[in-house]
Amino acid sequence: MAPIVGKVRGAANSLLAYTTGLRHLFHKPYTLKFPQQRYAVEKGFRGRHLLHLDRCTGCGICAWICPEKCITIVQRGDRWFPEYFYGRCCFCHFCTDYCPEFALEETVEYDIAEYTRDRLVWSPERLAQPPMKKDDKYVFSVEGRRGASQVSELEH
Amino acid sequence: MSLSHEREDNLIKTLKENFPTDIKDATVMRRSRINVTVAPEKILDIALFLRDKLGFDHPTGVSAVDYNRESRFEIVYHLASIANPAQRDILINLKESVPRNTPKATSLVRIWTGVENFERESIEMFGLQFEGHPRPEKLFLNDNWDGPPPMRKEVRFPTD
Amino acid sequence: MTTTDKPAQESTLGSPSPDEPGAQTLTLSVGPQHSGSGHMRLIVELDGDIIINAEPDPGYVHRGIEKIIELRNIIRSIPVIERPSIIDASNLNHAWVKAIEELQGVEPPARGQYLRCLLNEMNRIMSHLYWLSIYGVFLGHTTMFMWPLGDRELFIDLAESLTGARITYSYLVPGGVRRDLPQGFAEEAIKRTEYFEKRLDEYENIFFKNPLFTSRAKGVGVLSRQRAIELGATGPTLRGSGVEADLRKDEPYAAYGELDFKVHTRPDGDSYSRVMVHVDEMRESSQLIRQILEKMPSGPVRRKAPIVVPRGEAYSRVESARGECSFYMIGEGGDKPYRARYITGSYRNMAAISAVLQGVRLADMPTSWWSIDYWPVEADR
Amino acid sequence: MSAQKPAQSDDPIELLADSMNVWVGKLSDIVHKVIDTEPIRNVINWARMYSLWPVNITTACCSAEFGAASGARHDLERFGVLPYGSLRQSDLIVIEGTITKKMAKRLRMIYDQMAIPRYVIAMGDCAISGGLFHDSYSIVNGAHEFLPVDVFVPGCPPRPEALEHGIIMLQEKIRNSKVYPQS
Repeated sequence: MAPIVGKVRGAANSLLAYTTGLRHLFHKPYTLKFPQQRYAVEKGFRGRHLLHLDRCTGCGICAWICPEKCITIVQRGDRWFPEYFYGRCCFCHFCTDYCPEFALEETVEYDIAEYTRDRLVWSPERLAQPPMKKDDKYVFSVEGRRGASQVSELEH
Repeated sequence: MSLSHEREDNLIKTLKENFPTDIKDATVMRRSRINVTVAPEKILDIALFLRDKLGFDHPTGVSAVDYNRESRFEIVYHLASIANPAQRDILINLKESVPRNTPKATSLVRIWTGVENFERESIEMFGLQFEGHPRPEKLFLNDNWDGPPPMRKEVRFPTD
Repeated sequence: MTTTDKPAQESTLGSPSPDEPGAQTLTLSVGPQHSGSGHMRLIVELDGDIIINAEPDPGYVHRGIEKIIELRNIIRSIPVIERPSIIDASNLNHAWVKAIEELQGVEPPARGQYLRCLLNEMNRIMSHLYWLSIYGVFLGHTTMFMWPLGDRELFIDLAESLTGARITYSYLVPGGVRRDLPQGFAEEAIKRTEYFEKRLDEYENIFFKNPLFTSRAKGVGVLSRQRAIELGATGPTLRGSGVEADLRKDEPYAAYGELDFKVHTRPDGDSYSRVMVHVDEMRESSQLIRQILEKMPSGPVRRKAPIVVPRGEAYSRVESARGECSFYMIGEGGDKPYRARYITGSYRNMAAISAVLQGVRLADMPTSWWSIDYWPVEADR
Repeated sequence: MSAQKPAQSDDPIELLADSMNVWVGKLSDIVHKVIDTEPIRNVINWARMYSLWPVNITTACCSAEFGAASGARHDLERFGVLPYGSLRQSDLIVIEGTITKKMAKRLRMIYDQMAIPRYVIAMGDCAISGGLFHDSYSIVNGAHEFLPVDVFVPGCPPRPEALEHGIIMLQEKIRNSKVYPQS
């Protein structure tokens, strides 16, 4: 008797698994199609740095606190600025926290891949450029009756 | 916090009563943390007593510390108890010192099986020798590093 | 090739009588380039397809963290401390700052403690979900890979809005935390945890009751209660063997003393119980997140703490997702510790791998050892 | 017999075979040139671009984000990136994080066993320069020291989107590359 009960229960549980999975065929899409649709990274995300050249005094506290020594202080005319090697930066932004002049800022730019290593060295001038505007921002919503899905930020 | 260290004091008292000469030093570091320094020759007996009589049934780790200025290594067994629910939070640091030029100690694998990997790590990182260890081989540094034991203080690496 | 002066039996491999048990064994090396091993190697000795002995060969990710943190000051060490288990970064970071705070005698403000617990619990869910998805890979169950990873992203979004990074937060610093709660965090978190609990019911239907899973996990890779304690196993592995040990209860730290939660155990000690302990813990953590947000006090989140390790010793223990994570720190008064011993949950559970794998069939090997929740990076440090 | 050089054979069949070898070599050069012309090259590169199967090796902790990128939200299979078990059939190594000296040997072995064309993405700081562990005793400071790296994706770890961006860049590189890199 007992083996039959076990078999029936197993079959019922298999069926349950199938129905649970199949129900999700009718859910809204969850995958972000990346280059076209981007996740709306919020302000405060620790992406690459933005350097305010006018505020920076070149004191070097950022280079001192940096866990990886990815910052070198370079000379421009008679002033000194940090230069970042993004092949080593871990985006902890302790430099931003510890900057006494608030010359550093987090930006939401994260796609900074390069073909060569030396292109990953960001000079102060390059750091001072504001990040590029990216459109088509999407967020995720769990409110729908049919599970979590991605929705455009404008609709949300 | 001015909490009384009653449990900790009782443990130390029991230890000192049973091993009056072998325990060199026993202090309460802070709440539920006890340091016990023992003579290296007697560590097996004390460990057995801790395990069987006081219920410290598992190790949470073994550390080795290189005091190169005092020319000694300190081996610290961190012991905790599961069997005795009243002292689950108590952690005993069982310490012994070995001289730096002949770093030989007794392995406690036969008391706590769990210390095997930790002792192996101390062997490769500090160059210690554990007598009675079933597998005194390298654990992590096999193929990785064949210089002197890297965690010793005199081993320096190009750094900032 | 012809052998002239040797008897014929000796030219064949192994012993001449293959019927004898244990006479013919085969040693296999599984990993590191293997979909069932992760960043480590398992040296497996087989008799037929039964594993007689399995030795883990760690060290593929050994990065010498203990040496590195002796050479950097305590703030600069924080990202290094997190890296062994970036899927569980906050808990490891907590052990580090707890050791420093014990030495400094600094007590973070109440709100800081609650925020720490909040991130810890989110991290526990994320870590368990990641672990579950890899379990799906090892089972060959693609849905089990996709769903937990998809739901993990919901918590990653929350953590990102709180800390500013997806998984490597560097959020806990000595004296408190770096940022306060952002606008609208609580509402979104409550919505998402409620949704997640509904999802866990669905998981139950599709994975944990599924014969595909139960037949491969029940009764496989048994670790008895006595053996688990002896080997020093910790975390879900220990609780899966029926031991009710959880540092959040046994030695309440941060705000855990004021929170109400249960420690989940399963008595059997097989792969199935270890998996179910993880699932129960996720449900409990999800509930805890709502409770923390409800009880969250107001006030500052960070207290000033100097960059200094005072003279003395401290031993901090934290219940991370994979078990007890502890730091044994010796300070000398400088800005770096003299010695900081770093023992993680996976490192302690490493001893359990051989114990679990003995007597298991080779086909059950990945699912058995992964149920220990052994993350090689965390063990190697 | 002289040890330096095999003597010229008088056998006419061997002479014929030698000249045949020359002919075959010339022919393969011509075939290479034909294949490298614009329309055929585009088709081959198109096929290579969208079937980048990475090897199933994880060097360190960036594998968590690689897993997230393969997961439901980001789904690397949209780019034809499907982690695969067999070395011989894969085209891509994504170096996911710190390379220890122990792992570096295995990584080089894996690279040597893969069939041409093969591509390497260095994911994360540790694979680019050693990152947080650059002064450790047991690691290699960057994959470029022993492997030709095509794309560097910085981040510690990079967001899954950043990895996807790196893969798009690699596809762009393949689109503009020759079919036979040596010729």
